[in-house]
Amino acid sequence: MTAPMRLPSQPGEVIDRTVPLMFGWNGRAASGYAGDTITSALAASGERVFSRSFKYHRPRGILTAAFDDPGCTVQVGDEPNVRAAHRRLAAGMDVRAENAWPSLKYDVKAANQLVGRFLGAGFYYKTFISPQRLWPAYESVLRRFSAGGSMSVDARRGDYDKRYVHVDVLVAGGGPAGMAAALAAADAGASVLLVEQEYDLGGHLRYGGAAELATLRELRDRVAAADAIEVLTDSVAIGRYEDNWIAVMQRTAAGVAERLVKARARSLVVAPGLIERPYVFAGNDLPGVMLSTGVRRLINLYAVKPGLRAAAFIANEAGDAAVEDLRRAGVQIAHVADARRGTGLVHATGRGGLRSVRFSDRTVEADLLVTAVGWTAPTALASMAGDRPEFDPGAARFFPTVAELPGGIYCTGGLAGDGSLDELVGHATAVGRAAATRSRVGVAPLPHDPHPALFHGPTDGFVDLCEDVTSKDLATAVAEGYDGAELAKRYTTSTMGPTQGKLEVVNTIAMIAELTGRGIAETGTTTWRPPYAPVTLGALAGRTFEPVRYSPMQPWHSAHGAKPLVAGAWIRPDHYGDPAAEVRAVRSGVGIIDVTPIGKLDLQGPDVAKLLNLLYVNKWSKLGIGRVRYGAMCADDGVVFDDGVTGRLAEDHYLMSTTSSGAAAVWEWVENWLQTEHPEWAVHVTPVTTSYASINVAGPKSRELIARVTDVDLSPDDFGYMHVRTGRVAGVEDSVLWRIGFTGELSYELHVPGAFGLHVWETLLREGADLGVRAFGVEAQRILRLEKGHLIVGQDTDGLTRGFSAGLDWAIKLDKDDFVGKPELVWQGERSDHPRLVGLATVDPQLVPPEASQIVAGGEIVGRVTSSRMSPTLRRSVCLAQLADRLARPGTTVNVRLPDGRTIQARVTDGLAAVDPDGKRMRV
Amino acid sequence: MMLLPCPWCGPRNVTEFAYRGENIARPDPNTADKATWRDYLYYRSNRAGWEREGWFHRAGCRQFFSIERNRTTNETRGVGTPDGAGDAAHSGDSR
Amino acid sequence: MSEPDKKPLARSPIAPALPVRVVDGWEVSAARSAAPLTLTDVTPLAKVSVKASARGPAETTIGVRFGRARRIDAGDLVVGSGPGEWLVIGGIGSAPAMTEHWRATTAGAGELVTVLDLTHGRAMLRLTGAHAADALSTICAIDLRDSVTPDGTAFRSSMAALVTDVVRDDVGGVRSYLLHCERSSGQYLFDAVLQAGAAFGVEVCGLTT
Amino acid sequence: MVRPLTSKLSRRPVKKYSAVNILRQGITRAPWAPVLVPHELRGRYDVVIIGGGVHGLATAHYLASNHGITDVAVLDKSYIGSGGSGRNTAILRSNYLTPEGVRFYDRSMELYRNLAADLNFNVMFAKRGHLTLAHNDGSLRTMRWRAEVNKLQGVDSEVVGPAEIKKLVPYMDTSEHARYPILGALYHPPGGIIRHDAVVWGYARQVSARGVHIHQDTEVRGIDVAGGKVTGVRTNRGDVAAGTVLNCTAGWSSLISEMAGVSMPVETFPLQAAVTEPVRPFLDAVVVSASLHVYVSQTDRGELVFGASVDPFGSYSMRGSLEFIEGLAGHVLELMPSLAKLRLLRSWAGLCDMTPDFSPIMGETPVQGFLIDVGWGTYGFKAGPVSGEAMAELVATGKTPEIIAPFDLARFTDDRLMGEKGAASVGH
Repeated sequence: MTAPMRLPSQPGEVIDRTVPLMFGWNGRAASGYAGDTITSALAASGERVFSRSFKYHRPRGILTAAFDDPGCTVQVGDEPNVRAAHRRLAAGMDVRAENAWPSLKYDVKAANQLVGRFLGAGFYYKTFISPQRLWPAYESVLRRFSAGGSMSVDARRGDYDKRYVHVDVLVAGGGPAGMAAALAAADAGASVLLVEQEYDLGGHLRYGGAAELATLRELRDRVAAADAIEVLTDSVAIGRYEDNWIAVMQRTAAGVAERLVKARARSLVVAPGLIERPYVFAGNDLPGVMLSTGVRRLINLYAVKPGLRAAAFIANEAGDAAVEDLRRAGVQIAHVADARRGTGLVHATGRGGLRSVRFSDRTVEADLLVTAVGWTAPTALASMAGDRPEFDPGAARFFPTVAELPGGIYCTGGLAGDGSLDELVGHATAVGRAAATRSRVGVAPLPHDPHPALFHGPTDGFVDLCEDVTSKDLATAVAEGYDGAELAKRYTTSTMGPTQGKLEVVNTIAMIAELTGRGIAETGTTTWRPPYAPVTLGALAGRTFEPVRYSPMQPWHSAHGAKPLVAGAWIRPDHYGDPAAEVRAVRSGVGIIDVTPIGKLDLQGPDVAKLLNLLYVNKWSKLGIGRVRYGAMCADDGVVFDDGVTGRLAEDHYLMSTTSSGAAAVWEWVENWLQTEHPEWAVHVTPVTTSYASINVAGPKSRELIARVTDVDLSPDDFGYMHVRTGRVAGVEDSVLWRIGFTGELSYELHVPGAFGLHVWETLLREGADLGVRAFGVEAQRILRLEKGHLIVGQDTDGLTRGFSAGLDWAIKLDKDDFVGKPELVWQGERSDHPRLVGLATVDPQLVPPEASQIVAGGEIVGRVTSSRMSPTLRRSVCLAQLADRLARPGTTVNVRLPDGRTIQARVTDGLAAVDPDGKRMRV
Repeated sequence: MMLLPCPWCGPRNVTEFAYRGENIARPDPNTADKATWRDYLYYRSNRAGWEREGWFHRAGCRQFFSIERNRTTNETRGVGTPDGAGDAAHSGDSR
Repeated sequence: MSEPDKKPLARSPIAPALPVRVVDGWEVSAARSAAPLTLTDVTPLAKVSVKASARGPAETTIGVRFGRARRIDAGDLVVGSGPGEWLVIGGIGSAPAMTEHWRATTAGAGELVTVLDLTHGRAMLRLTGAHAADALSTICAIDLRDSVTPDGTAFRSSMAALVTDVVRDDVGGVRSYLLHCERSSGQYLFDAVLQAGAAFGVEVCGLTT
Repeated sequence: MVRPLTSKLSRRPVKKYSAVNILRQGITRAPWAPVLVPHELRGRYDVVIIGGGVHGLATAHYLASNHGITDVAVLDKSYIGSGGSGRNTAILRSNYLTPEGVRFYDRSMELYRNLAADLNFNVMFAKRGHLTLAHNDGSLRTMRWRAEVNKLQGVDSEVVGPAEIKKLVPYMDTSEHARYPILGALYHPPGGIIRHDAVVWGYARQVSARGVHIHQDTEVRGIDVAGGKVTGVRTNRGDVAAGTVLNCTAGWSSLISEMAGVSMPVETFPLQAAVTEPVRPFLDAVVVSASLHVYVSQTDRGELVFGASVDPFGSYSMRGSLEFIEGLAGHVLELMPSLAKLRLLRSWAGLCDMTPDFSPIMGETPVQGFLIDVGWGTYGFKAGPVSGEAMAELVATGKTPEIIAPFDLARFTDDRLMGEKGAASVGH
């Protein structure tokens, strides 16, 4: 591939001509040099069109030759919307144009241009209204016209990273002002993070003349030598949040795809420079129409000739410099129109590229039109800190209102005002020094130089090149009554595209101001919503940090085919292959389950009983040492919140258990009541959930098994149901045993010091082999407790279920002086119309209505099945349900609607337990 | 990321804390009528200005404390622990 | 009762890097590393919690305030881990003696003091090396510069989204952090720190005694 | 494209929107009739509606079209649709948990489906199907619960498994080993998305055409009450007398009600949302994960729109936070890992008035003539039409329509909380 537009070596060029790179462009071979952007490499080879536009599919070329070049967005491999005028070339890149089919040159959707006069503002709102039934078909066609690159379902997530930084001063922008501010801050003893969006420091100095390049070298050398300054290039401060929390997107980072740097800075210096503003006129989107800064970047950084024959429309020194660069690069200058002398630009014409330009005084042939009409101040970071930029009509741009900024925010460089390079560096130096000490001392404001206010010519052109919004669209919007800046922007979508309004926002506001006859200041200000630059989801997400929790017995579970159950942070064995067999093993012999996630709180102190009396609905004053009691907790609205058993280990020492999922919430709940309501109570709470490995040994043979591994006296007289003992288990001291019966069987819950959990578990399995001991999982436990009619808070209750609707009538003691939720429970008890928790037996015992099946009567919903399973013990379905009071009497037949629409009948059972309703098995 | 001045740990990222809502006194459960009790349960001042509210330093010292926060600007002031210990001031993003 | 003769083996929640040996009843890694940044599972160390009131009489007796860590004569590290809350870290197997010691020490404080062995409830790691702070700053938002968190600082914060206690406890002038969390998340924290240290050449080193 | 910006459009305005008129207008260049007509603020109106969002404008619309009441002023302190109406993620669905909620939102869906024709304004409703993912047992049970209640109300909802989900959303990671494995989802085929601004403008255009006054930049600073009855409002532009005043605001509803001396069980929380750059269409369904606090849809323009749950603490600040977009991106990638290279373009926040039972408060207050349509949490936009219809009926007839009766203010004292609290984490 030849490079007809490549210039000889330029003094500031960033390409390395010794490293040629091959890549693909729309399937063809292309080449460039290391240091080239995708766009500069293609432009060097003579390419002028890089994309087709959003709505009209018009050909688009280079405008800014930097990140926010609206026409230079491409697909690279599986990455959509790559900014080709910024992304550096890499060998083997597969670059393709977006929005063009079948090709960039012949895009069939360009037919939209022909009907452009009908496709204006609000087109879609005004059509496809009737017949309404056709709209879905229109919509699917419309979607196919949507712009942008393509996602790939196979794309790898990639490695993204994050980093927290604490600095004294963060300088956003690494141009001359940013570098000077960083140096001054570092000199004053501050640590500094200097953030620059380009690959190198320098800002506009990089594409300047000899004097600028000399200053650039000097500043860069000094920054490199300053130990206190860390420089991040190809990085953008994308947002400033409360208390100077600043997000920096590091697009190039060693070892990872991208890195999000989160900096807490004492001071923030905003020094992003200025963004050159396009001019609005007919033909302003033709390939070949460029901004002066774009032209200078192409020539000086990439040694690319932007065109062969140039016309220029300029109103400032940047324009003069661009014309000078063009001359030096050997581009023929057809005409330079100086707006400062009143010359106007009327329109540009051409097909597929610029051919001719009409000025107010002449028409010239040209393939390049350079405009230099003014600047947009990227006040984003200051705005995010609460600043409301003000428009200065004399200078024709917005300025941050520095005085109103919160402490620790500074602006410098072109954002703050005008001056010679030395004056700007001087201001930045003073700002850097002030930022280091967080003062405002010694910073004199920069002047605002006059600049002609040029926004649009006498013809209609594109205001927003990303969105294909024209000045006529804005006029239409205003005429239709969308006459505020925000309404008109929303109606036309101007500023809503991928450049985020950086190029468009001021022109948009200026034109709305003009159309409505109001001033710019009155019309609105530039609003900047984070992120300031587009940021990948990958970078925002970073690595996945989702803590998981495992019990000490996890190695055994993994080795024995446990199916994992994700329960919040815990990963638990759901079952080991056959939950029904696990249930039968427990009912007929003995089983063991890992219940480590059960919440456990160590409670010590003379006032523990008071605490328990307050938090549980039942009474705790008379719990003897060595005894265990079930307790349920409600919130102050009377809704059941958690349940569990609590044992008294010694005079002032209790061990509370909670549900697994409620462990953290109950701990917080206990601390809350202690710290905020009863700081006078002497109670120490320590979470010991994972201090212990917890194993429930259940089944008629559980006592026989435990007896083989402990010295604790297990005789029923000495260690009865709902008692607790401490002792040695499998050689492990300080183990806690409590005799409780969630499964409805004789069972012992062992809490052994965590590090010995696996040892005890394996010992139980070994010692109980002849008893047929078997591990069971959560699913078998769910079945066992359901057979026994024990409720699960959160499953058999919901966010409105109060104590009396949870079958807790027996536990609730309304004669206590106070407990959490008491008033609501008193009132609930006074009424009798609340739903009840009941057991259900289906009339056809083989039918198991799925959980959440609705119970209906006379067309109304009167309840729902909260738990249901086929019982391996009874060989029939067992259910719990929430049911309207009037139907809750035992023996009542109710209608249960199955998800498939069938209705089946079920009878309310006498009590909740289907297995061993008298509770004999667990009390043996 | 807003900083919240924990009376024990100093300023920390707000994501370390759990918000407990406006500080509302719990009525006497034995004398409160339904209206009073449900006012306590459900009604909120929801002021667009300074409000004293409860926070819990969940990922830090695990202490509950109260603080005044301007719910329009998120500035904070007047931090204190329930028992009156600990005191600090923080002007936040003051303008 | 026929108590099994097999002596109980204590295990950390973190799978040990091979080879493995047993030290005082704990299974530990015997791996060794001379890398500039090392990560060691020190879970077997004794960890005893002491609770009293914040700024109360027991605090005077203990002599370490919240946010600081101090090594005492016995070589144990007393960490002011919360308001009215301390964690004392000692040698493997010394928890019973430490518990007795602290009960006795605080008995006369005139307030409720609770001493509890948390050895089994916590996983503990040690990250040592000049770049330890750089590695941690990818997963922890706390300012780890010397000016803010010098040697002897203790704090609790979020690390890789997990609540973690951190003690800056330099070893022979080399930057070192003790990190501890709930036992059940030990492997998670270990993996997260290992990943955070990868860019700085971290290697796993077994517990040396 | 060679017409100057300031050319005067002087031909007879075109009123009706249609393909024919688009062609005609394109050729003749006659202007479109304005959507909003400016008026002087009068000293009295029969009805004053505070809040120029979808709720307020819909109420005005149905007052005019169903009841012939047009002596109405809609006041907004900013521009129309500047609050929640322009900040939500424009998702429509009716798959709620309670029969009352399902009936209410289903009526709203019905009105939405016919809204384009009703308003002669294409609001671009797109039926896409709505999936609420369940990552654990408990939430799968809740999805079944919702599906069963929905079916009983005649609303199309069913629980589908991972294979079906993968078919509907090929980008979804439905593998069992995901950190939050997808066990199933509530699939609600009628659910979809709409152009939220268009709804606001469509209502405003009709309301304006019927002579109702829409006053933008008109902030209510006080409400006059005499003898337990509302008599008018005070604004930055002058006082307005009115016998009926409606609070149709979101975000500031407590403050407005407080002006009339009415306290409310409301706390205001920010809710953030974000949008990506456009990419070619790849996601048809609306995807919600309540456990991961995220919902995603792709607009006709190709952008992905994301929302989440409300911020973790109450505030009137709309500045937004980094941690929100970090968490959001993380959760989106948990669901669809291949979207890592997609870029986020913009994020913003709106204010949500949360109530204790995750349901709105509508109807009369202790102050006669002062009506409220508030407490819309994160579900206000999808209720706009039905709320407007019902509130208009209340104003016109003085009787609370049955469809909103369960949502009255008195329920908090009378212990009639709505069952949406039954499954508090239900998504958007």
